[in-house]
Amino acid sequence: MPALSPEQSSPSAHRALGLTDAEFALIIEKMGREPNVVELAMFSLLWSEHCAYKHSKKLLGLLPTEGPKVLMGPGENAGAVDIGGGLALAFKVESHNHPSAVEPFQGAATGVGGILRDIFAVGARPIAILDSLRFGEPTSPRSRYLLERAVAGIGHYGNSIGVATIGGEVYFEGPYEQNCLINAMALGIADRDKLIRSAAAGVGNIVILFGALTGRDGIGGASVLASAELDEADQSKRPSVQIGDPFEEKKLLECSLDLLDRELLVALQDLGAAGLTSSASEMASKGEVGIDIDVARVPLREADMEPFEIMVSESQERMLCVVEPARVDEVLAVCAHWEVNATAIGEVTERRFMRILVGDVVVGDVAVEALVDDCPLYDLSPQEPSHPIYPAPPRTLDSQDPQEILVALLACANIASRRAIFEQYDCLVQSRTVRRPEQADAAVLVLPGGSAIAVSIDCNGRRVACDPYRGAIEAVLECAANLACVGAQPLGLTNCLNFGNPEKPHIAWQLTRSIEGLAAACAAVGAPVVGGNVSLYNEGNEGPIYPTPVVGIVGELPSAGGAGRLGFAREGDVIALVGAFDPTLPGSELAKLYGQELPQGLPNSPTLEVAAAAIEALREAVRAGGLASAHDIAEGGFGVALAECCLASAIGARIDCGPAVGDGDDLRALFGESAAGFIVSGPIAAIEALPEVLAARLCGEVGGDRLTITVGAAQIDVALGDLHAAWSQGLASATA
Amino acid sequence: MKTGVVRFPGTCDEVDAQLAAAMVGDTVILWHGDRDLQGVDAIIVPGGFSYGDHLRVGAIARFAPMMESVAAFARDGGPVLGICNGFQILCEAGLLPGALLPNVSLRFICRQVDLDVANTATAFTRACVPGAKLSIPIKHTTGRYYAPEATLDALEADGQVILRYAPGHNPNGSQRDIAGVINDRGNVCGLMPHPEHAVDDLTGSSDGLRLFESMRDHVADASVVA
Amino acid sequence: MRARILIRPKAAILDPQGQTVQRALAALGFDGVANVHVGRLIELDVDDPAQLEAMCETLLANPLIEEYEIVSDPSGDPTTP
Amino acid sequence: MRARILIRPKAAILDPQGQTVQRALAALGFDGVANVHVGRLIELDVDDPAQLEAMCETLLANPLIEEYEIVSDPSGDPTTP
Ligand SMILES: Nc1ncnc2c1ncn2[C@@H]1O[C@H](COP(=O)(O)OP(=O)(O)O)[C@@H](O)[C@H]1O
Ligand SMILES: [Mg+2]
Repeated sequence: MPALSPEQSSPSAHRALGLTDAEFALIIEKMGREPNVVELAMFSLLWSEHCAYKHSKKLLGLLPTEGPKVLMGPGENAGAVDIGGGLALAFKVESHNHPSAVEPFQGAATGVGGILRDIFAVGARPIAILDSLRFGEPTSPRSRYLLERAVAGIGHYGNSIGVATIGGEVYFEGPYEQNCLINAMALGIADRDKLIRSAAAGVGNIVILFGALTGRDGIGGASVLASAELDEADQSKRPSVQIGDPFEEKKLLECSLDLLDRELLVALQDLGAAGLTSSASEMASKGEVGIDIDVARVPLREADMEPFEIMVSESQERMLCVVEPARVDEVLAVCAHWEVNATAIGEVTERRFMRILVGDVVVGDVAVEALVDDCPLYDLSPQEPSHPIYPAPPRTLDSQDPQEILVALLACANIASRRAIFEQYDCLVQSRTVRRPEQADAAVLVLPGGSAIAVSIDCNGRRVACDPYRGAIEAVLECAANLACVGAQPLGLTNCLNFGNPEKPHIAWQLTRSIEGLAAACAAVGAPVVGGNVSLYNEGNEGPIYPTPVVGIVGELPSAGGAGRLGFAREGDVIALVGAFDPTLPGSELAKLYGQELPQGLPNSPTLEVAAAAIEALREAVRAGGLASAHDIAEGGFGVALAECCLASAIGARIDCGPAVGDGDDLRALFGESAAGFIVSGPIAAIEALPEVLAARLCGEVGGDRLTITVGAAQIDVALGDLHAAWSQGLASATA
Repeated sequence: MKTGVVRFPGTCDEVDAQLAAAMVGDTVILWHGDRDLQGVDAIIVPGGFSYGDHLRVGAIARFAPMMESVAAFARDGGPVLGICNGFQILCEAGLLPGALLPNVSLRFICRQVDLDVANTATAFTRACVPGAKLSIPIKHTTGRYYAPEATLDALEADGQVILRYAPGHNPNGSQRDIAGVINDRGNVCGLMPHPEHAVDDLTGSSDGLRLFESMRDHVADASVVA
Repeated sequence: MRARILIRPKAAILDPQGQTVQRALAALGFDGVANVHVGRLIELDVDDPAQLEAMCETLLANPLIEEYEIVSDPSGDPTTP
Repeated sequence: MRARILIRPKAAILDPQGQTVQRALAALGFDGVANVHVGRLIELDVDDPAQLEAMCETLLANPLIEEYEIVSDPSGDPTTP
């Protein structure tokens, strides 16, 4: 076989590719020679933050990953938990922040496409999508543009492929102005014993690439490696924007599941960021084998692609599988049935090297271990900042009048109805959706047999900015509380850590403290981490984003029919404030409207243990079936939560909390925020039956078409119509 | 009754349609590339994004081999129900009058809407009581029903408009609030709302079941006559 | 041969896309813009341009709602870059 | 003045619509068709055609993934009906 092509890159190419001089030196040491262009391109991808987690891997080890229901933990394409009945639920959240900031429609769409491939790569049929979005204030035209296009992109992909988008969250805060966050979560179900892993095995087995043709998508950064002659060619030949094609992915999805169903595959892996390079090397690494890939056999969209371009292309809607030689024809026939391109492009080898060939010319030859395992991991140098690193938000409210405050909060972008967004998503397809957006705090899906799962995704980045440890705990508690409100018990958790540049000490501190908080909270609510994603370097010219550890929890409930609702249901039901509610104003939504500086630290109250106990008790109360509604108190506090309970079902309420509570600060009582507070309603007997740990305080009655609230000296008396107008227009006007 | 549910590349709602039809009889999937109708008594052309909605909704699916069999089945008087993308396909195929245009908002909308049943004497609505209102979801980007005015007059005069969006519920700007129509012979129906997503109160509503029951009753009567 | 097909919504039918673009242009300060319509552009290489009309009639356009125009030698266009 | 703007996906960018249409034409028996691309056609009356380029850059086209062509006097086209 001819010798390795000697083509070398320019001396500083590695820096343009994001590798440090020390890393480049280490590559040379591991290889015993300088890498050529193809090899350098491969290293630059696999040794990137995205693939190697060089700044976060050590910290991620803190997260609890074990649990009785965990079937597949972090490390596979998606995690999976046991949901009974022989079924597994696979799920994962992933970011697509930077592509979305460049081209929000395609960035968000391909984000959804990517997370869906992670789900069917483990053999699960995707059943649901959630989105977690962060933009600058909607007063900014750029934020409105990003919001509109990102939502359209998510809808385009999810709707077209026939997977229901059943929930999500969106926040608007100044620090996301330059660097929006687009995180997407997907869930899928599979027969428990049919989950498939991605380890390539069986020397001599064939590697088949199937799905879309390979083009120059997403190789913007790597184009520094292009040979001069092509570089001078038309720049339009160097696109870096990936275009999503949900139609192709729909065929790919059905084809992949069909192949698995027929037990034709040894291993399956999606091609995500870093394309063929990372999927092939990771399959090889997990299987402790090597892989030969002949790039000349890769079907191309553009004829003149160089080998390195083929290896790093991020063209969407492609999968890689390993197949025994005797089954190759069958595999190709199944692909043909689904009108999916499929080509054998390589072979599993014993020698643990990734060998890249053009026909029979070797153009790259790297030890799998060097690529996948040898990237240096860095220790962070966390340091708590001595002064606030975020500017105070602009003041947008002056009034101290409780009623004016309530209306302003309902209309503010972080609280107003999300209908204008979620109506752009098909939340129904596949006929499982028992609780859709705005019907309950968590989305609920019925399973074959009548049991159900619930899911919620959450993170208030501003509170994490105030206190990374406590804020991360609150994100987990909020998610668990949402699940409790429908009666669901956590099974597992996924997370997406969206942070700024971890090489800066205060970002390192945010990241470290947040992960410590997540770890503590996951243990407390019984939600092991089965997967996740890290997105670092989210910074704009004006500084870093708020630290945003987005948390998605899935849970189970015994009966879909018994799933809780958030809206008051019947005239005459009594209303109670329950849980471990201990509200304070600093860091709240109201404090934001007042333009207050972010506090340095949030109170540790209720404690994690107390909050977790309250959440668990509430879940059991909802499961007991006596309550008519349950809603957790989040942004905007007690007052806003009451209004939401009324608006969800267009019934009023009369609330009288009696004389001033606590320190007599009525605004704190009405609009202060804390974890683990709930509003429930139901017949008096059901309220009286609540356990002591929920510390139920009867505070009113359902009925009428007004919301009247008396808390100490504070009086609110407002027609539901006025509340509805404020709440329903708040975001609709920003998205019109 | 045995209902065939047609599946194209990009179809999404075929499983839902099958589940719904299974509540009133047997079902089978009809693959777009085949021609064999497998002895079905009724056909559903379900929703989704056949061929990715590329070029024009429904434009490519209508040429599938299976659609030739569907057209022949319809010519013989067999009941055919097109839901959403299925409606678009049947219009493109000339089995129903009119066309579906982009929603006035230009956006995809997923929403529970109220429908007025405008004609309860059809193969698709006979299980509804006269004056019935149905709560059924819509979800589409291209659902604005259009036909020339003269065609609309004729459709209305003939009782071919069978479903309308209730006042205030027209989500897409359809002319005359039209949500569903039948052909002049009454055996082919197209509608934008999704009755297959409304067959169980657990998931929101069971009003859509009336359409499937109507088809079952129609097929039962037809077989008695035959 | 390269061919170009222009497909536009029929004049009498509401074209919300055209209206939206028109409003957006006005909002951006572009004055004196009217009668905006948005249609589809299809470009293809074709061995036998005589087939183009049949392609339009059968697949590419829907005569109920659209009209089409075939430009069989687009390179002859008077264009500004 | 009437103006016409042709907007097409950039040469190397994935054009799923074009691919689907190409396959559909072949399936319908139209042979010798290649390189099909689907784009958008915008037609408008404009007082000041010098504005057209700015309109394309700011609103009508997405320069990241699309290229545009301004035909400021479309009536000059050699067209077949
Ligand atoms: N970006 C989004 N995508 C889809 N659904 C959303 C999105 N944002 C919010 N929702 C849905 O809207 C409802 C209310 O959202 P939110 O106010 O964030 O709820 P919560 O306070 O329980 O977190 C929920 O059902 C949620 O799933
Ligand atoms: Mg929440």
